[in-house]
Amino acid sequence: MAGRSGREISAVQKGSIRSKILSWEGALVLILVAVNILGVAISPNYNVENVLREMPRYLAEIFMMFGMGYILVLGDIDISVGALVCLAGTVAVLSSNAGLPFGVAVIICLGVGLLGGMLNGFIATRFTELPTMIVTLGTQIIFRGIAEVLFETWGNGGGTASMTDTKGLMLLATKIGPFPIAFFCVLIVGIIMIVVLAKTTFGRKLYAIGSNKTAAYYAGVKVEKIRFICYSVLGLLAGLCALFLLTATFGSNTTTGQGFEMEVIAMCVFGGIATTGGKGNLIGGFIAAFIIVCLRIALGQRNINTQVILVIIGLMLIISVLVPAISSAISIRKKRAKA
Amino acid sequence: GSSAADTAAPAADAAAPAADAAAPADSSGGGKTYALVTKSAGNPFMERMASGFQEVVEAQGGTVVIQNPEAATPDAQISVIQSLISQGVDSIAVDGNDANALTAVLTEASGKGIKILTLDSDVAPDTRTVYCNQAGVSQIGETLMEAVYDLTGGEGDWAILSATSQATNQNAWIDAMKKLMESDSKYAKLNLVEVAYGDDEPQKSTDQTQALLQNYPDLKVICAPTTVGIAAAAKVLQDQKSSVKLTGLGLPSEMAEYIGEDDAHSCPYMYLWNPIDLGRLAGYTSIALVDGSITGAAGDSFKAGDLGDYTIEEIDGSTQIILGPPFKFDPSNIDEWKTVY
Amino acid sequence: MLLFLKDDADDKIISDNEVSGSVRPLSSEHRERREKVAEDLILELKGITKIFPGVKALNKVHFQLRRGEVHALMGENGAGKSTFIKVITGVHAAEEGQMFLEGQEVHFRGPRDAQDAGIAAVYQHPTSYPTLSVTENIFMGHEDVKTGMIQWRNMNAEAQKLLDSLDADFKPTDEVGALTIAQQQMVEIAKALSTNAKIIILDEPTAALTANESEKLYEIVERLRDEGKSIIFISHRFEDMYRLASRVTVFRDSQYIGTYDVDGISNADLIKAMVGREITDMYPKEDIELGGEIFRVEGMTRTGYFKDVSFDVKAGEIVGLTGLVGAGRTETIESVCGITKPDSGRVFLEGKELTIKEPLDAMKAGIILLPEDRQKQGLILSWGLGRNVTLPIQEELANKGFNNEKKEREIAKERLEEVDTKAVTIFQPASSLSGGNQQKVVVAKALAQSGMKVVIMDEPTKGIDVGAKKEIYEIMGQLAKKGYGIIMISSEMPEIIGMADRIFVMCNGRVSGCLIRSEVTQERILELSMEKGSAGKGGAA
Amino acid sequence: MKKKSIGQFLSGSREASLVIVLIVLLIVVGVINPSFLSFTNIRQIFLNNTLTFLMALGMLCVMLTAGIDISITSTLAFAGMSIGLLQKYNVVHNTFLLFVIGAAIGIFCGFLNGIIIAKGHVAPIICTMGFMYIWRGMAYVISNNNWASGMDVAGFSDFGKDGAPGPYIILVIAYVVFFVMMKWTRFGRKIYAVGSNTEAARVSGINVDRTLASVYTIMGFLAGVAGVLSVSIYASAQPNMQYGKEMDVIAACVIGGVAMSGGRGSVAGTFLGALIIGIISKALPMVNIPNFWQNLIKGVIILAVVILNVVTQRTMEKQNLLRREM
Ligand SMILES: Nc1ncnc2c1ncn2[C@@H]1O[C@H](COP(=O)(O)OP(=O)(O)OP(=O)(O)O)[C@@H](O)[C@H]1O
Ligand SMILES: Nc1ncnc2c1ncn2[C@@H]1O[C@H](COP(=O)(O)OP(=O)(O)OP(=O)(O)O)[C@@H](O)[C@H]1O
Ligand SMILES: [Mg+2]
Ligand SMILES: [Mg+2]
Repeated sequence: MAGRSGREISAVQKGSIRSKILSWEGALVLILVAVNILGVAISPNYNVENVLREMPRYLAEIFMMFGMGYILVLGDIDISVGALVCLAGTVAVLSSNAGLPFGVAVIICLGVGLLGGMLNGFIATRFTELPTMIVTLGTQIIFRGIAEVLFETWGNGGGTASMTDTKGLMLLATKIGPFPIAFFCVLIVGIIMIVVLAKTTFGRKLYAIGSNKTAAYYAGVKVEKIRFICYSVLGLLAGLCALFLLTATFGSNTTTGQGFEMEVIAMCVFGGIATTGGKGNLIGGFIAAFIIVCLRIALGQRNINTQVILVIIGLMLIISVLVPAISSAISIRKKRAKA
Repeated sequence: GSSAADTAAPAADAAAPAADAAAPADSSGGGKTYALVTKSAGNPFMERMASGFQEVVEAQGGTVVIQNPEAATPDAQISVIQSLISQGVDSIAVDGNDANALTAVLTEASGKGIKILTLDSDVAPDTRTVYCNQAGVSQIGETLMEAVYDLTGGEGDWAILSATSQATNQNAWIDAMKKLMESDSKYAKLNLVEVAYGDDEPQKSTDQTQALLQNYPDLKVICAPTTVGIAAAAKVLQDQKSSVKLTGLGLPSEMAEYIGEDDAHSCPYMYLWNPIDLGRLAGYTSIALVDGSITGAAGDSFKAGDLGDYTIEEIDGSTQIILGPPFKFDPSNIDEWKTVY
Repeated sequence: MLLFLKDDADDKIISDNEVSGSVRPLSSEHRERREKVAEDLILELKGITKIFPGVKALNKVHFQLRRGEVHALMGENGAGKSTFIKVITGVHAAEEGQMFLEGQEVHFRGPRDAQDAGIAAVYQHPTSYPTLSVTENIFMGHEDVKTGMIQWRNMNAEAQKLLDSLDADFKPTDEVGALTIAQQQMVEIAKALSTNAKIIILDEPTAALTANESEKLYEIVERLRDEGKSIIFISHRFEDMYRLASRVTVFRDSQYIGTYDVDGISNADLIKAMVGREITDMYPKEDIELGGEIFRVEGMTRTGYFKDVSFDVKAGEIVGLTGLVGAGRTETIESVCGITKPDSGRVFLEGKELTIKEPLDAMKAGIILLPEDRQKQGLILSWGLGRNVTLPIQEELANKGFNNEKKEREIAKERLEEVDTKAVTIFQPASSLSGGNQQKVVVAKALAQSGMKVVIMDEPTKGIDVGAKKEIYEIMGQLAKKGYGIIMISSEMPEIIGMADRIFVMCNGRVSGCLIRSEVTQERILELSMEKGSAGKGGAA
Repeated sequence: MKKKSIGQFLSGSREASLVIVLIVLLIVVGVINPSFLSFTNIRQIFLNNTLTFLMALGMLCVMLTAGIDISITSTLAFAGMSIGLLQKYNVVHNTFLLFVIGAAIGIFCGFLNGIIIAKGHVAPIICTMGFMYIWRGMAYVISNNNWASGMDVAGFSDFGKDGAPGPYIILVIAYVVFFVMMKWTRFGRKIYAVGSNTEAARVSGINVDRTLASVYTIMGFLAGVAGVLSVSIYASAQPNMQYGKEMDVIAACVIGGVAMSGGRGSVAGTFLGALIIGIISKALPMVNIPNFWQNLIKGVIILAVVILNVVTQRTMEKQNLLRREM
């Protein structure tokens, strides 16, 4: 049924394979390939086995990348997750040392993460006037503060605690072929999180909130409930991150998870998720995470100064966000030249 | 004590690039790769340690890999060690950021046939072969306690300004001092009022020092067994022209400004060991471990170039090599040392 | 994309859009007058073309403004009026065309240049600084500065003078974000006045105003004209044009259609020029058999906003809710729909009491709201039109939580065409539409919701052209015919009188009266909305 | 007109409620440890937090434009390390020249931020996150694992010595200049305008890009100066200087009432916010709270202060509504 004026509105999407390849995700795949080629070229030890062996510590962070992606799509930010990883890991270690079975310690680890996330969500949704950055800055200090108190009270003296019974952790650290279990967990969690964001009504609502919270609310989206859920999910994933980090460290200390929040946000942003909300998808973040990890591994194997690696990652971040601006500037210039 | 206590006492000339140690005849290190993992980048103590290590290994014809993790955390050290495993190095000397957090990765490295040793800060003993200790824990405790005793005149309030709360070494030394106070009646009149933590940040260390001064007006001495903390505290005391005296462990180059007997200086004397020699000792130990002349068992002995002969000992239930007693820096020798490290 | 005229336009009023470079006069008498004042053109634009990515917003349009005249600019939604004034003020750079200011050709590189040249504009969408004071809003960019220091005292005094001349009821030091939309509009006008511009452009200044406030604005504009200023006035309201303008220029579909003397043109002809077809019977209100009560609100109170508001709607009835701006209509309705929490009050649908805690509860029950502020509340501007339309119903269409994109597109296309949105595809972002077309998307979004029983429209025709207005009235009529209850909030007297079966009038947070269709007059409404003396005092605490 | 009630006074001015928080804080700490209110101690609060005080001014400008800059402490470290090394290797020893060099480095870093954010339309948090990595990394790279120590910066450190007037003078000048600039100059008001409504600012002829670029440049300038001051006050330069302290600066601004969404905030509020942060860090070691509890308590206080403010604002709004006649 065309309108009164006979005007037809097209409902056919024009997306082609070509535009898919030209998208940011396509570019990221190419960059990932390039980074791996670079790795092989510069380091004789850059092979599947070694890369997969070095990966678990980074894989733990990637769990949180998915949750952070949700939060960024909402237009929020959560800088407390690094500290939450520390707290969850600490509580898990202490409870295991107190004699609880490993399974219970795992549940406690995830539970503490979830609770921490819920606390963030609770404050962020109750006091909507507060920017989430400041809320999570507060909880960041608090989470690490609680961990410090726990170390002092029940730790191995000072700000550290290590797990005495490591059998369970060893089990989690086992490999299936060359692949660590964490790798499969990341894949499973990743696929679920990607599909939920891209294909479900829940995901669509996240984009709605991130693009225009008020309009989403007027359209019947339960804005605060969804924000609360996202913070909780991120918290749970921080617990998961803590668990898999434990398989590498067998313990935790006051510096555990330091700086993770920024690394995770960097992965998201590099993957094309805008911090202003409502933009980007997790596939990009997922590929970007592996680009960063592979790059770190490759440069690390060449014994490049770790600080120079940070400089390179910083540059990549800035250049990647500048790409849209640069390409549009070029196309405008081209158009002008034609006219 | 150490078997080479006298040779380990630093002599200024030993710090000059020891060309003679580079006798090409001894090429036991040739063709092998020896790695050193420091606590973090951007730290001169680590830099000096690394230079000693490098000098020794290169003189023996080995290849050196120095890795400074991007942050002073065990997480960052794990990444670096993983990378070294991939590269198939022959030995890794680690300055641990946490006693237990490196267990998994070091076990993995040992499994790949890499010799693991520690220096400066130890890790769990069963994950490494031997620990190159700068000085025995109780030795440091005794030395510092004696200094506090001396500076307070035997009685009164004193405080400790430490690094972070999880710093393994500092915690061990502080424990040793506390035990000594309890067990030795000589220190009965000394009153340890507080252990403050400056987290090795100048600003926090400053706040903490000022708070100590304000909270305890009768405070006589602050002991800071950490290089960052002692420098911050020294500046606070000296700027305020406080009568409180300072001692502890510090780098001569950082502390030269504050060392002096008179009231214009806040620190009459302090202690440290020679980080260059510590690195060199670790270098010799690495080479000996890789070429099989030692296995890391107690009783093994080897020649550490011009540092002399060392024997691995069983101390506090783990195998260690002790560099020597801490060295005292006072106005008489500070000028000589401040340019060395 | 151009819309071609199907009916041959009457040559007498619709120019054929040749590029003749001048305006086709209407009669010999006018031709003489035109020649006489030809030298007195203060502003002239020739052959202006402006292209947005994918849209030609202006296609070789002309415009002439005489010194001291009020010149109305009219046209359908999306005709390019707002774009045109942004070209004049240098916000947009035109691709083609020339602009002459007092005979001299000028090229503005940015809004600054236009300001310096004596052109001030009040834009369609408010360009105020919500966190800043009224004074700052007025003087931003041309502060009173002495030796580098801003003279706040002088500026506040100056601002007070301007506000006094506008009869404003707020202070120069008030924060603009806390003012009502109408008050913000006044600040915008004060801002334009403060520059001492020769040319003042007002883009739909009356869209958010009630009759009373519009009247105030008319007086101001007349005064300015008498002071010798030249004014371009954009509006979709015919009253505005008749009241103020001496000439009117019409754009349609990015094209220049013609310029006419207001005295010499009939309403019907003008409409025809604007929409390209005739519109008869503006208010297609059918008398339909009313059913029983479908919706009732009892004793709604929200402290500080409204008190003890009760009203009811019958099936098939269109209920109008009117009053002065700030009377609390929007607030009441928002509480009814669960957007804000009322302190007390009950809502009955088909005799059953509802508990509405959040918007979704109301929507599920069949109460659909078209919010007042389409850009902030109604649309996600960065999204495509289709997604906007199906946002509230995506859950219904979804298959076990997974979006049913195909179905969504079909529905979106259908609904958008039903309200005759001027768009190319359902994927284009809502931000690329003109204000009126955005409103149509909001309507389409409401229509897409199945199971509706009561439709509440808050200022549904705000900023909409005559053609679209009539379409929306027709949609309202159809909905009523289907037996839905309709509540229409409006500040526009003619439409509320034309369309409503019953009219509830609100004043200062309370319902001050209810009028039935047969007894309604403009005067009665005004009387009720001003009851109890001074209205609009609520804000000042 | 009748006099304003206390409630109205509080809701009307954000600064007033901050002053109350401040007084409560001072009373609580003062009762627990009377020496807290001594002159020396109060003087030291300012000295120890000079960097926070100084950079909070820049952060105010940045946040007024709805931006954020998390690269400031990296810029600080890069500038500080640079001038530390210049002294260590005996290139420059003149205090004034060192300040000029540090400031120039800061301006350069800030300008890069500004130009990328303004012209590249990059989200500020992302751009500055990139530079956070870059400048911190560069500080490490140039330091080559060395510090500039007390001995290296000998004469220079007298400037920031406890008791020397230098840092206070800089603070006073900075606050006076910014107070005047933000309130009485066109440039200051432009910053507010850009943050309050960017589109409106553009339409009313304000050069938004230039304003944004200058705001980040100012931030960089202050971070550079802070880097120089830091070397002077702590008599050392380390590449990890002030790591993570950007959050203190942001917290100071938010506590001081600067809205992260832009357009709202004042120099006075910023001052009070920074003062509250300074008092918290100075007071915690002085009120006999065990070390391990200090971070926890700091976090709780920060969160409590911002939440308390929201709650009071809400109550006051409700009060105002009640007063409205219907
Ligand atoms: N920034 C923009 N980008 C792309 N297209 C635009 C932009 N601004 C306007 N347009 C398009 O230009 C055309 C003219 O829009 P304009 O806002 O000038 O219409 P208008 O006559 O003012 O309509 P209304 O009466 O609804 O305000 C519309 O088709 C609109 O979609
Ligand atoms: N943000 C706000 N802050 C304080 N008071 C407000 C605010 N918004 C509205 N008000 C007040 O609430 C009352 C009702 O305003 P509301 O906008 O609901 O009126 P309305 O009748 O719907 O008029 P409009 O035609 O503007 O929609 C007015 O007294 C107004 O001053
Ligand atoms: Mg318009
Ligand atoms: Mg309204």
